[in-house]
Amino acid sequence: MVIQIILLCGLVIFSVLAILLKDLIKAALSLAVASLLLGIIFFRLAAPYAGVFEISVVAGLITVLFILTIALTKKGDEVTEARLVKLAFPVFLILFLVIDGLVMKSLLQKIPALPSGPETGTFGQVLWKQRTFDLVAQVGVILAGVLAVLALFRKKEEDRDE
Amino acid sequence: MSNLWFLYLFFAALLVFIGLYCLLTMRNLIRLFIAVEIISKGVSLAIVATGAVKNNILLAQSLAITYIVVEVALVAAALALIINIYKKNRSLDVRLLSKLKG
Amino acid sequence: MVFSFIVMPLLVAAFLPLIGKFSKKLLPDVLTNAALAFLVFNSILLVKPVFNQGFIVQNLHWLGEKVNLQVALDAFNLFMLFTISLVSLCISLFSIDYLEHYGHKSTFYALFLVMIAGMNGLVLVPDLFSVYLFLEVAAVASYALVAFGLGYDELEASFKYLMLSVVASAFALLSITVIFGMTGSLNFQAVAQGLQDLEARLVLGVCVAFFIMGFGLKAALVPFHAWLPDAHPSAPAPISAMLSGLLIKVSGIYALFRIVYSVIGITPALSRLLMALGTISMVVAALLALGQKDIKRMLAYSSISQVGYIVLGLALGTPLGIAGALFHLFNHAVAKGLLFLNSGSIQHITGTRNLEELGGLGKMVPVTAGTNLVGALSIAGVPPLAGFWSKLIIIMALVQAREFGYALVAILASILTLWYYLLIQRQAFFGRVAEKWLQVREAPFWMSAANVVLALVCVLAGIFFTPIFKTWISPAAEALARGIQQVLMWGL
Amino acid sequence: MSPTTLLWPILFPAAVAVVLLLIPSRIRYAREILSVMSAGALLYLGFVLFARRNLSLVSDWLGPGINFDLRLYHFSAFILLALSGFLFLICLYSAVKMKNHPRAREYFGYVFLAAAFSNGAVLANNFVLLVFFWEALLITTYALVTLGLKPTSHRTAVKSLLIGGFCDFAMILGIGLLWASTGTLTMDKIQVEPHGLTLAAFVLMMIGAIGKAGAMPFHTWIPDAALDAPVSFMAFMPASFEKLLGIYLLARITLDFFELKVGSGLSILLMIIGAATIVFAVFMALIQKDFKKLLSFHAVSQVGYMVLGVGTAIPIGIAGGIFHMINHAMYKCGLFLSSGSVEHRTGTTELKKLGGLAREMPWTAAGFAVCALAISGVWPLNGFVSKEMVFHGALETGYPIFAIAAWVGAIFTFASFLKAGHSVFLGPRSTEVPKTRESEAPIVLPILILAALCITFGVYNKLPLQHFIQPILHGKAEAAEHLDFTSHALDLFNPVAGVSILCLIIALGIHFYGWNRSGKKAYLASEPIHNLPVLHKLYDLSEARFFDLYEQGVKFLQWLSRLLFRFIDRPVDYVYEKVVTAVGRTFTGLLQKAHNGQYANYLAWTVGGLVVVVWIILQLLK
Repeated sequence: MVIQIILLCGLVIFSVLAILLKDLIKAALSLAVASLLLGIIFFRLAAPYAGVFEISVVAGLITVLFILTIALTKKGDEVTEARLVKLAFPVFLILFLVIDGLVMKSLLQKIPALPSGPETGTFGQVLWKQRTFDLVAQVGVILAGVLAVLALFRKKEEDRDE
Repeated sequence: MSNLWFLYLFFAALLVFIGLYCLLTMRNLIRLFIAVEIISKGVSLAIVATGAVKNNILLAQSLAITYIVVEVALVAAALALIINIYKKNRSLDVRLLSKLKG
Repeated sequence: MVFSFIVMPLLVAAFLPLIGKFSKKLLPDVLTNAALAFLVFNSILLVKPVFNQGFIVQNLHWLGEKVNLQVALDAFNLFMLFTISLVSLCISLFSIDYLEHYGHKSTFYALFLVMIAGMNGLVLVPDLFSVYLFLEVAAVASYALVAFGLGYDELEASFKYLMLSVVASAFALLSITVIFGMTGSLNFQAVAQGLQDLEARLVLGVCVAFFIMGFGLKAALVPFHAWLPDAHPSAPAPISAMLSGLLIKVSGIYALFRIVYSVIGITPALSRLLMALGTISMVVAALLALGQKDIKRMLAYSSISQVGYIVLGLALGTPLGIAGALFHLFNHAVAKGLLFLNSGSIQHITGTRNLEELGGLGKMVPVTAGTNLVGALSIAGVPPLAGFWSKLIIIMALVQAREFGYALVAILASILTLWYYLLIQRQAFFGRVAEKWLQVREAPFWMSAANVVLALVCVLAGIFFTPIFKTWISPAAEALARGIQQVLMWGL
Repeated sequence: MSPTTLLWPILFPAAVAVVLLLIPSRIRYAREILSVMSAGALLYLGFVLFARRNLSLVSDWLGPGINFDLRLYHFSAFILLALSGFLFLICLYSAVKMKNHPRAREYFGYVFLAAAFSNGAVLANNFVLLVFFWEALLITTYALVTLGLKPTSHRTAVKSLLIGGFCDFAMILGIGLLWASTGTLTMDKIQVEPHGLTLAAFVLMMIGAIGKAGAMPFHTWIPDAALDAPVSFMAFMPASFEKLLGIYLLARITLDFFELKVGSGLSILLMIIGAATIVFAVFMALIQKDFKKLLSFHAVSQVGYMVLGVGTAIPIGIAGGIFHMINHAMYKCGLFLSSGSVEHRTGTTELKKLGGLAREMPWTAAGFAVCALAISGVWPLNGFVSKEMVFHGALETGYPIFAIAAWVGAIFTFASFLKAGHSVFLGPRSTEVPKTRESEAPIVLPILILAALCITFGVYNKLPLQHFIQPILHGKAEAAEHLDFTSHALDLFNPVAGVSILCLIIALGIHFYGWNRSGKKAYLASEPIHNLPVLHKLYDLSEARFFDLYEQGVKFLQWLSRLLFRFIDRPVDYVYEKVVTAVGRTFTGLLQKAHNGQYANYLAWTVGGLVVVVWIILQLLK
């Protein structure tokens, strides 16, 4: 339990770093570390496949995509964030921590839930048989993503007349 | 077991807040998208934790995986957009993206 | 086959980029239009079985194993499927000529079809998480399509659209997660059953708020509307028509009200809240539309305003209100599709969308002008066009429910609507022909043809309003309203 | 005759409208011939239906209670006949007058469309159906006004649309209330006592009816349209069609739907509106310098008589009001057409530029004279008969003030028509317009037909009163079993007629004294009324008495009419032009400023919206 909380705190800290670090590469890397921690949390929550996906795809592939983009856009003007925004962040964070804590505490025993027995079957059966529609949708999403990249990086055949 | 759920939801809400704060105040397009990623981490944490706490982990796991796939497609589309915007603008400042108004 | 509504566009979309390598124009055109025509035909074929049995359930057996590909099709779904197929067929006909100067037709059509598959899937699945997924399928495709022109405006609009809707759908998904946690299930029926047994007003209230934000942003309800007036005008005309005509209705209104009616259950308080949101959208957007110079931006604000009408009618919850709203949904899909296509024709003809530069085009391009007039009058609610009837029914339903205040606002907003549509008519089509437009020629064949077909639908739906209303709209409204009785009030 | 015949008066003109819109302009005369012939056919149909009277067509339509329900009975048959008659005359007239109009094709199409909608509104026996046709008329009015092709035409058209829209909106609300309280939408099933909710319904529906008829304060677009719209439109819509429809509905409201009691508050309200409309509009008419504008203010003023008559709730008053409606439609149509004839030949309608045209345009002048005398209520024309009936009715209610207001109106009506006729057709020949000649036959003919009808309806008032008016009232209003208004209709020797004639004489005096004072010498011998010996003597006698009153009165009247113009007429206009549009523009501007294109701003709205929605839901849960 304690390890879990430490992991969660680490996740939050690296997320905060990801938005506060000035260097975008470092920010992307701390996002990757946060993903890694999230993956470990998934493992510990008995969701190994999700953990593997999180680590390989999000911490790996998406980070690579981010770094690629940062590299491609490096030559432009540096966009500096306002100092006030960064300075004010801890204040807001603490404020939200308090609100969040109070809300969750007040909800603590209030959310009723149906009792649920242990699941049957294996992960594969659930994914393939119970959530088949999601697989179809996944195909659609992947197709959409690929086509979006194709469309956005196409060479223009001719210039549009504005 | 139920109290544990609120612990995870607490952290998920925290992540969503961090992302929203960045989206609302910061300027760099790439950083904004990092913020979106943080929000989606919060969401996937909530999904898996809910499944784990409520004895539904197999189902929640498959949802989380599907959600990650969606995330990848979104990242691809969004980063492609950002690169295209950079090509036009030579800048990543979100404040410059205010030509359409009124 | 019900599954063909999802599988068919996806299959064609998967092969189009390959086909595009050796046939740049002809094959993509033919394939896309054939696929969509097939879907229209298919939805008409399904009418009889669905109406005879009330609903049909289909299971797909795949590789000899039973998998969970179950769809339940009732009159409401079918009505949505038919609307989607019909309008998107007209839009793809229009694209044949319009897309000439964008290039990369095959990619365009593939994205277009993925978007349709996403919408069809969203309409068909009886599962909360799948609703979210198909919504994302349609959304990802639409981000790319909005930016398809790769101009500055397109990219800016697409980026804002993407960033706002990602946040919104994250909230919707959080809400779905919490409901999943409470009931341990995602299927509409099981969740509704589970929620009946639970006493969870507080949490459910917050969940509903998240849904209202998540799907309300897709439906562009004020104050979640800010992306729409950027994204819809910037997109290529067929996509504007698609987004305004269908996407906001399917991924916003359909999703929100399906969940509210069939899963959570509508209550008087919730209905009041949604009615207030609808009314605010109606009025604010109508006022904003008045101040626009760009035709497409005006049309975009008008979409927000009309969505307000639909939400008002659906949220009212009386059978007449729901029926009126659904009919208005259909009419608005057709007429706004027509108007956006038409603005594409105008841009194709003159190269501008600025109302102040246009003038007197009516004489030069009678087909474009005439169809525009039909669409505008239909949305503005002028008899005997279809839009008049649907607005009349919504207002009558409000009066019947003794909501005189809302009825008053709805009528005033429709006067505003008429006002800004007359502005378009006067500035673009009437009056003297400006010097520079003396040489313009009518839009190419397929563009005009698509306009004429949609205008005919507007007129015919108005004239044969009674049979259409009785055979199509009322059963759909009943199917939606049945959700109310199924689900126990959760006491809000 | 099968009930489906009732669809003909609606579908036939609609079909003709479509055909007219499709006929290319290149085929010469096709449009004119088709429109005149189909108007003739409609007129015939009107006669046939009038002879047949009772028909009813009911079929399912929108849902329970909302049927497609048409009903023909004596009242609607009478209005239907009158509508088709006017349509025929207007078509005949427009065939020449509008021939070279650049958008004549649309003009004819819209005219027939308007006819279709009007017929539908008259035949409708279900409120929803009525509203449908009633609203549709707004659009044709809008379209027809824009066909004036003046720079301000569009503005006026929008004004007519908004004012009409407001009135119709009131009517819809009224119908909604009526529906809520009676539970039916079928018109001939409704009969309620006006109190509480139904009282509000009555007032709202009344606004719809008198707004269509153009009574104060919903009239402001009509004088504007006089200058901005084609003149035949003025004769078509505000002068005849809208009056017929508006008063038809008003009569239905007061006779059928609600039982209006003599001396009840509602009756007084109607009479006040009527009297105010008569007086204010006629004062404004008096100072007009344009022929058409003068006529248009009279079109407003005369509505007052009808509203006053119907509002008395006394059989003779109601009959007078309805009779005045058909009379007014005839002579005002004739007057507008004759002003159009003058405009057709001289190109202007400004009184200052015209003069002495009677010699060159004798038929137009004669038609104008008859119609002008009829509107002024000169014996034995139809205007006399109907005005007398209204006076009688007003006196019988026990509130003589309304009769006095009506008489005051009569004085200045006549005075202003003397001024108009005098300056256009009589006096020295104006040098500002070149020599001209009489208009073509199709223009003159309708004017003369209308003038002849004015005489016929006056002299043989038995014909309209017995066949058209009395059946409407039969058994409706109190003690109306034995109706006979014809016996003393043309009776000169009773006090009411005496006062009316006195009014005319006063008007004459006012006119000639003013004319004399304004520096023009010598009476014109050709002035027909002036030469009547009795009137002349009376005029001489009354001259001395009125000397002082006039000297101060003219100034007072001019001041008063300017005052009324500024404080009644203009504010209504001001509210429309400044307040409504400016407020709209400010709101729109503010909202547009709020959409500043910044992503963070939009996201803030979204998140803020979420917070507000959560808050509201939590409040609702408590």
